This record gives sequence, C-alpha cells and structure tokens, in this order.
Amino acid sequence: MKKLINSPDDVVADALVGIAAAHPQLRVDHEHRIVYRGDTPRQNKVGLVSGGGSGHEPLHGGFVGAGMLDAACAGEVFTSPTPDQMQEATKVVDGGAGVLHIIKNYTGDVMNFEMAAEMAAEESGVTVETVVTNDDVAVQDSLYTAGRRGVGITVFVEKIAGAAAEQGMDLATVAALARRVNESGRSMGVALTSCTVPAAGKPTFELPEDEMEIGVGIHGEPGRHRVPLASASEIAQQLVEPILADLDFTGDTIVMLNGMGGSPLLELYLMYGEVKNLLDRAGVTVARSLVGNYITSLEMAGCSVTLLRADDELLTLWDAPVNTPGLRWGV
Amino acid sequence: MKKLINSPDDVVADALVGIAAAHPQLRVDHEHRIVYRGDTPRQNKVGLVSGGGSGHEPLHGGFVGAGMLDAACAGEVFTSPTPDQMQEATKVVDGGAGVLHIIKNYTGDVMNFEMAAEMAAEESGVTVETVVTNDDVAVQDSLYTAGRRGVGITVFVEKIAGAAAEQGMDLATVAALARRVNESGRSMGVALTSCTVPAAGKPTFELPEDEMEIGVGIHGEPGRHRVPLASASEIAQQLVEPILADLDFTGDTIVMLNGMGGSPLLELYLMYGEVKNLLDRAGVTVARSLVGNYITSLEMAGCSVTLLRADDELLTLWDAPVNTPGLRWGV
Amino acid sequence: MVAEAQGATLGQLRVWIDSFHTLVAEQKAYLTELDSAIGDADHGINMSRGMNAVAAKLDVSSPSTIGELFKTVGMTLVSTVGGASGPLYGTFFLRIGTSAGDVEELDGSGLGTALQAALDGVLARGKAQVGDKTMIDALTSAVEAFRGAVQGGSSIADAASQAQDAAERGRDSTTPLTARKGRASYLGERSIGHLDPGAVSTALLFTALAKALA
Amino acid sequence: MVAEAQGATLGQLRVWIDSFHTLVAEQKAYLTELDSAIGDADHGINMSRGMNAVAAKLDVSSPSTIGELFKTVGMTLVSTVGGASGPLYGTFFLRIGTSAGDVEELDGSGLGTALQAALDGVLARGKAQVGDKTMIDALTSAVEAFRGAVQGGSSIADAASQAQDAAERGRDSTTPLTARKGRASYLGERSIGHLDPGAVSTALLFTALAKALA
Ligand SMILES: Nc1ncnc2c1ncn2[C@@H]1O[C@H](COP(=O)(O)OP(=O)(O)O)[C@@H](O)[C@H]1O
Ligand SMILES: Nc1ncnc2c1ncn2[C@@H]1O[C@H](COP(=O)(O)OP(=O)(O)O)[C@@H](O)[C@H]1O
Ligand SMILES: [Mg+2]
Ligand SMILES: [Mg+2]
Ligand SMILES: [Mg+2]
Ligand SMILES: [Mg+2]
Repeated sequence: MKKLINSPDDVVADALVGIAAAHPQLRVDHEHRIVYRGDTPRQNKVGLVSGGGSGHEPLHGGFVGAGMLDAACAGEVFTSPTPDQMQEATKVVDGGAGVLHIIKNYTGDVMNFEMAAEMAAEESGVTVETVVTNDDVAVQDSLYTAGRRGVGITVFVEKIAGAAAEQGMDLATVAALARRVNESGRSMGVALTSCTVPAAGKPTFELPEDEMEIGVGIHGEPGRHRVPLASASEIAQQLVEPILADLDFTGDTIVMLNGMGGSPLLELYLMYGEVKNLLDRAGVTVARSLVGNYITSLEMAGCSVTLLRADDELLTLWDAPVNTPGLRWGV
Repeated sequence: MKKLINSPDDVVADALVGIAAAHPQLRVDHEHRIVYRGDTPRQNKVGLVSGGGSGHEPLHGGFVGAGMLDAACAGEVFTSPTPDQMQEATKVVDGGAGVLHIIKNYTGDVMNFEMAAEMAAEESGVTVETVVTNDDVAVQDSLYTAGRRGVGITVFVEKIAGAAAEQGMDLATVAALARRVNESGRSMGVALTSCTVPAAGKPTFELPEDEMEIGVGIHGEPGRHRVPLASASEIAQQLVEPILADLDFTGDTIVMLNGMGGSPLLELYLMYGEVKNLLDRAGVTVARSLVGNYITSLEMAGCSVTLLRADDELLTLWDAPVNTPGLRWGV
Repeated sequence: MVAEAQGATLGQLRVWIDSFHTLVAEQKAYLTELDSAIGDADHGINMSRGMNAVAAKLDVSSPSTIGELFKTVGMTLVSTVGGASGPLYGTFFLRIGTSAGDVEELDGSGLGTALQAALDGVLARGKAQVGDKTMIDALTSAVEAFRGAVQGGSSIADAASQAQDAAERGRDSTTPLTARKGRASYLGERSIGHLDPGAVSTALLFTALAKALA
Repeated sequence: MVAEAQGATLGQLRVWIDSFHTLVAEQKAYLTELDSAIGDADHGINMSRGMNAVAAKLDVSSPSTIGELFKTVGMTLVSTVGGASGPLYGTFFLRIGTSAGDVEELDGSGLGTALQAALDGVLARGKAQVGDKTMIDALTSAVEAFRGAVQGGSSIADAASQAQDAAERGRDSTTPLTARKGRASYLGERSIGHLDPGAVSTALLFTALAKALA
C-alpha cells in the first residue's frame, strides 16, 4: 500500500486538518469531523447537510460553501458517518428554515442519517427533510436488493438544491427539487483497477491486468460484469447504453464524466469525447458538462458517467453562483 | 497498461476532441493541436502561449481562458510540441501587443520554442518574449546539467502573467513579471509509483513496494534519492526542507500542494496539513494556497510542493479573475 | 450460589461486553476478510473500532445499573462505528438498556424480554427478515432459543449456551442464501456460498454471552 | 561508373533516408529502451514517428533537387517529432539542404561541407560539446572522419564507410561519460555506464549513409 498518510487510523482526522488549512473560508469541527461553511447558520436559509464515508473527495467536504452545502460529515474511509455527527451538523446549520439531509443510498448511510433525523427532531426540534440518491443503473432496483446505490447524481443534487436554498426557497421546495434531480438522473461506472482502503491495507478486489469491472460501485462494490479490457469507445458504449435504456434522455441534459481518482485527466477528456459522440448520435442534447474528479473512489482507475434531464429551472439553478473548493463559478 | 484510451497513437488527438466538447468557450485547432481562448486574439492584449508534452493536465490546455493563457500547444505525451504548432499559435493570438512564450526548462521544449520564435519573427514579424521556468530544486543548477526543470511554478507564472496581460500591461512588463515569479518560486516532488507513457506501454521506472523517489520529475525523471517509503509528515519534511534551504521564504507566500495524478485528494489534503505545519514552524506565511491536481504526471501517485514569494503586486494579480477549466474564480 | 444461577448480574453482563470486545479483536481480520468477499471489507474494522471505544468508555464511566451499562454501550457504538453495523448493534444494546431499566440484575425471563426488544429494534432499523442473509438470521435464532430455553425451565446459563448454538446455526444458515439486504445484495446470486459477516459477529456476541453467564 | 564513384546522387541520398527510416523502425524498441535508462523512454518512438512522417511525405512529394530533399526531410522532422531530437535532427537535415542547394549530385567534398554545416547547426541549436554524452559525440567523429577521408583521397563510398566506423566509435565513447546536456544530465553520475540513445540513432544514420553510397 503506497499512500501519503501517517497511519491508517488517522487518515480522516489528518486530512481534515489539511482541509481546514487550505480553506480558511470553511470551518472544520475536528471533534465531530464536520466541514462547515464559514458563515453558517444563515437565517431563514434552508440548511443543507450531507456526508458519507471519506475517500470520495471532493464529495462531500469539497462541496461545502455558498450555493451548495452548509455542512458535510466525514465518516471513516468508505464508512458512513455516525448519527451524532449528523445531528450536530443539523443543529448547527439550522437557521430556522429547517434542514435537508442529502444521503447516498447505502444501508449504513440511510440508517445513520435516519437515527440522526430522529435525534434532531427529538432534542432540538429542527425540521429535517431527507433525499436519498439512488442513480446507479448497475444495480437492479428491486425488493431483493438494498436498492440502487447513490453515486454521481449526488453532486448534481447538492449543486441544484444548494442553489435553491441560497435563493431562499423553503424546505419543502428544496427537498422536492432535490428529489426531482435524483429521479431525473442515472449513472454507470467502470473500474480498471481496485482501490485500497487504508485500514485494510490491500486492494478491495483483484482485477487481472486484462479485465475491467463494468458497473463498479464507488466503494469497489462489484458491478454488472467483469469483461476484457476494451477501448475507450467500447467502454463509453458500455456505460452510456444502460443509462439510456433506463430513462429517456432526449432533451436537454447535464452530463458528468467523473474520474474515480486514479485516471489522468487526459484520459477523462478522451472518454468524454467518446461519450459526447454517443450522446449526439442518440439525440441527447448536452446543455452543460463537467469533466474531472468529483466523486471518487480513492485511487481507483476508471470513470463514471452521470446524465441528468434538465429543464430550464434546473439549468438556471445549475448556472447559479457556487463557491466551494470543488466547484466554483459566478463568484 | 490499464488506460481509458483507444490506441496509444491517438491519445492526444482523442483527448483534444473531448476538451473541445467539454469546453465550448474554448476553440481547438485539431490539426495543429492547439487549445485557444474562444475570443483570441484580443486587440492590444499581450498574447500568452504555453505548451509542452501532454500528460500533465490540466497544464497547459486547462489553463486557457480569460485571465490566463490565450493558447496551449499540446505535444505528444511527455514530448514537447513542435515549432510549427507554437508558431501557428503565436500568429493566431497576437493582437498587436506581442506574445509571451511560457516554457518549462527541458531541452526539447526550449529548442522547439526557440525555433518557433525564430520562425515567428521571420515570417510574421510578431514580437516574442520568452520565459523559461526552472523551479525544481531536486536538480542541481549548474553548467553540468540542462539546468533545473520547470515544474509547479509554471502554473503560477501562467496565472500571474495572464492576469497582467488581461489588465493591459505591455509585453516587457508581462515578461518581467513572469520572470520574477519564476525566480521567486521553488518546487520539489515525490513519486510513490511510476507513470506509464501510453506509447511505451509499461511503467517508466520501477519502484519497489516499499520505496519512493524523492525529487522526481514530472516525466518520471529520477530525483535526488530513492528512499524507504515514509509517513506523510516525513515526506513533507523531505519536500519542504530543500525548498526552504534554496530560497528565503519568510514573508508572504503562495503555496501549492500538487497531486501527480494518481493520489486521491484525501491524501493531498492530508499532505497539505503536514506542509502547512512545517511552514508555520519555519515562519513562512501562507497568504494563498492551492491543493489538487494542477501539473500532473499521468497516473503517478505522489505530490509536489511549490512555494512562491509573493508581494502585494503578485497577490493582487493572483486574486484577479480567472476563467479556465482548471482554475476559476472571480467570474 | 442460587442468586447467580437464577439471574444475570451487572458484573456478568459487563463481562459479556468485555469478552465480546476480546472476541471481536481476535476475529477482526477474519470478519473483514468475510466482508471483503461480499461487502466492502470493513466489518472487522468497524466492530473493533466500536468495541475499543466501548472498552475505553466503560473504563472511565462505571455504569451502576444494567440499563446504564447497555445505554452506554449502545450510544458508544452508534457514535463510533458508522456503516450498517453501527446503528444495528447500537440499537441492539440501546434496546436492551431501555428494556432492562435501572436494575442490577436480570432474571432469565427479564433478559429474554430485553433480547427480544433488542431484536425487534434491529428488525425495525434494518427492515431485514430472516433469510435475507444478515445478522438477523443469527440473532433471531439465538433470541428464540434463549427465550424458549428459559420458558422450558433451563437455567440462564443453559439458555445462553443454547442461544450460542442457535446463533451458530443461524450464522451457518447464511452461507447458501442470496443476500437481500445490505451491501451484499448488490451481488445477487454471487453472494451465495459465503457466510454473512454480520451473522458471524452476532454468533461471537452469543459466544461471549454464554461465557459470561456460564 | 566513374560518375557514381565520385559523387552522391539525389537517388542515393534518397536511399540514405529510406534506409535510415528502415533502421529506425527496426531499432525503435531498442532506442526507447536505451532512453528509458537515462531519459524518458521515447527516443525510438520520437524518431520513428518522425521518419514515418518523412517517408509518407516523400511518397507524395518527389523532391527534384538535393536541397529540396533535405529541406523536406528536415521540416518534416521539425514539425512531427518534438522533444530534443526533433529540432536537432531537423536542423541537421535542413542545414544539409541549405548547404547543398539546387543540385542533383554532390561530390565528396560537397557532401563533406554539407555535413559540416549540419554539425555546426546541431551544435548551435543544442549547445552541447563533444564529451557531453549526446548525439554530438557520434556526429562529430563521423563528420570529421568523412571529411578527412575525402581530403585524403578516399572515394565517397569509402569515406562514408569510415564515417560509419567513426560514428560507432563516437557512439561507444558515450558509455563511460557523465551526461551534461539533455534529460540524462539530471542523473549526474548515475548516467555513467549507459549508451546515449541519440548517439546510437546517429550511428544508425551513418550506417544508412554508408549503405546508400556503397
Ligand atoms: N438491513 C440490514 N438489516 C440487518 N443487518 C444488516 C442490514 N444490512 C447489513 N446488515 C448487516 O451488516 C453487516 C455489514 O456490516 P458492516 O460491514 O460493518 O457495514 P457496511 O455494510 O456499512 O460496511 C452485514 O454482514 C449484515 O449482517
Ligand atoms: N543539447 C543537446 N545537444 C545535442 N544533443 C542532445 C541535446 N540534448 C539531448 N540531446 C540528444 O537527444 C537525445 C534524446 O532525444 P529524445 O529522447 O528523442 O528527446 P527528449 O530528451 O526530449 O525525450 C539524447 O540521447 C541526446 O543524444
Ligand atoms: Mg462499510
Ligand atoms: Mg521526451
Ligand atoms: Mg462492510
Ligand atoms: Mg527521450
């Protein structure tokens, strides 16, 4: 395991020290492992709290700031944070307009946030709404699974709900928008290599030199199939086709070509070229795009594609100013 | 070799297709492999042209845009572009105020840009000034070497000279500023793993599981020494000490903790925490900071530290608006 | 020694926690290994982080009632584990604490009631059923065996020992199942043939109980 | 056959380029391997990209003079190779072209003058000296040998063959040297014990010349 760390147990705590040092406009609660917007709570603005296991940076801490999240709770690597972290964040960011919890659909995350919402309602009377993202088409969504995993769409939910909250919309409206974004988005990923959880000390899975995992999860969960390594254009097809088969994306879309953390930006642009080409041919109109590392899986080589159907309202909220370490424009 | 590519020979051309698709505000000349600002040439603005081998993204193409570069010439992976590319870019971006070439100090880059400047002066009469960056303290600067390599400071030169040009300063002033930034900056990097040049198909160097290369170059060039893998805090020391030993950095500085491409952002933040701690103890004042992948070496795991002595003039130019794929604020 | 044979004392239940801590520490790598086959390779890491925190907590606070003991254990797990096992094991112990209340001893039926409350809590939290290939499979069979034994007149020690056996049977029953809850469910039929890590840690929990009450 | 023995024709010089192309293609992996030891593992890739482009270019444009031939070769290398070798080899051929001018044949002394001009151009471009462990080491000794042989009355074929030998000696002389120019100079003393890749490709260039003029 080759990592820039001190000890596997201290990775998250040490990284938070660096985040605090690098971004004086943010406030970091090291005890609870929460990254806050420096000016939170804002009176009468809906507070946005997200969080999850660490190792997906910039998600979520890198999306804290004006126009996006008020707080992000950092769990251990790939392990959801605990209810008391989320409860604390919920109390702190509430400016009287209630708080939206943005949760990726994983059993642990859902249960921990659920307990947090119960505790927050009980102890401090903060009204909490919840959106659970579940956009990963690699997973069958059925009674027989924990449901689809929340992946790339989470970035879009945080951006768009963040803009809505910044504009003063109320909790119900912000939550409804967040749910609409989730329902209008789909993702699919691929891994060329595994990631290595520091505490585990070895790769999460073995992937032979000539194979790749189509449909991989952001924690290295297995995907739909393990197949021979293919060209970028074939990989693009294997990512885009299941997405287009799952939801109708004719009309305006926002597209993200996301790196898993270990693939060079050069390759991500190359992949985006292939994806864009397929979308053009399928009659999908790309209104906005993002190419880069936004929701990662430590040092995994690979990428994912996220598509969001976007009407004028969503595009306007997408274009609204945002000032976070990971996403910034208009300010 | 596990890469998201079609064929090793097409990597750069294919990636440029993706860059063009992802950034409609840029203009890509696919024949000459040049990324342009959409609104270049701008009358009476000094044109900024940079370029170099590909594989260091976002440098240079990701730094094209308002407040930074007018054009970036993309060479093959790790191979400097050719004079005719640079000559073409020079002609296109000249708005009558002359053109600054920003070159990293590598024999190939220097010679190719030199030929380009000769050709540009001969054929089109464009006045060209040149700054050659050489900030890598890992290399001994002497008559017996090709001189120090240009690395992280190049990002700062492009940002600050870009802001100066945007504000209407003349060629001599912009060039002098660019040289001052270069002379006021120092860098040092470390590799935990090698990178793999697509056309070569195998890692550039072998690095045993328990070793790292201190002072590595951005093309995988060997550094000062190969030593046992150490903790983040020890690595930070091995990067910061040679920098501080080379130039006095007491006073305001701009600091970059740059990822080599394959290290997760989580680790880069962790490293930044360690670096910041050392700088605090050494009496170095961090006025601004950047943490992330800015000048990479394909999928190499590792990082580099760049320090720049910054007075009020440089800080003001640093803070000036910039709108590029890789660096954006104030707009 | 009639009193000891009839009930579980605060001290014995504290021993339960301590020996669960020890077993988790011993089996940390094994639990993680199991989780790497059908999950995300952290169950041992999660449980041992939590039980280390519990041990540290109990070292400084000395709960004087059974209710307090288990609420401390539950809260500590909830606030240090995260993941799926944090809320599940946390809820388990919190519910035992609430059910037991401010007492220093629980008889067999009282402990049975507390265990049932704990199981119900875990079922409500995780919404899994028996057969979904989760810790519920081991937990349900252990709690049923314990309560059945107590009702049938067994001593609390015997009941705990039967619960251990039942937990191990429940644990082993997960191997041929297809996971329908938690991360392993993403694997669908590829989860067949593997033990569920949470069921394995739950079996350790009842091994520890049997030991503590023996 | 007196004419052929005295001068190098346009056709022969075209063969020089073609057989250099062939040799570079054959030795591509070896040149890259050498560059991976003390450089950045691309010299073979660079040279073969360039010579492929030259071959493609010459296929469509048929230069009718020696000056045109070498200017085409030089410009193509300059505009397709990049790196250090692009400007260096590019300058080399451009200077031959300029020195030769609009002729269809060069005698030994004319070719010698052209080679010297080429060497001077490469020296000016790269600012290396003999002993810096670069292509200059092979090039200088080859050009000196060629000119010396012509002056001493050798046929152009003999002179080329002596130049090949000298290039190979110059190439081999790079092994014990410490690099002082180019990427290898970053290695300092660690560059000792390796052949310089550019000196090796330069030796191929003179192998090709000797073949073409034989
Ligand atoms: N919905 C659920 N109900 C009951 N138990 C569950 C549920 N989901 C997961 N589990 C249990 O949790 C265990 C995994 O715990 P752990 O690995 O610590 O958490 P995570 O899955 O978040 O990484 C599984 O082996 C399973 O026994
Ligand atoms: N300043 C110089 N003068 C002459 N030859 C040089 C100089 N620098 C490098 N070279 C030659 O160029 C060769 C390397 O070429 P190549 O690998 O194609 O380019 P790069 O070093 O840019 O990757 C070296 O082996 C050396 O012979
Ligand atoms: Mg987990
Ligand atoms: Mg090179
Ligand atoms: Mg797990
Ligand atoms: Mg080279």
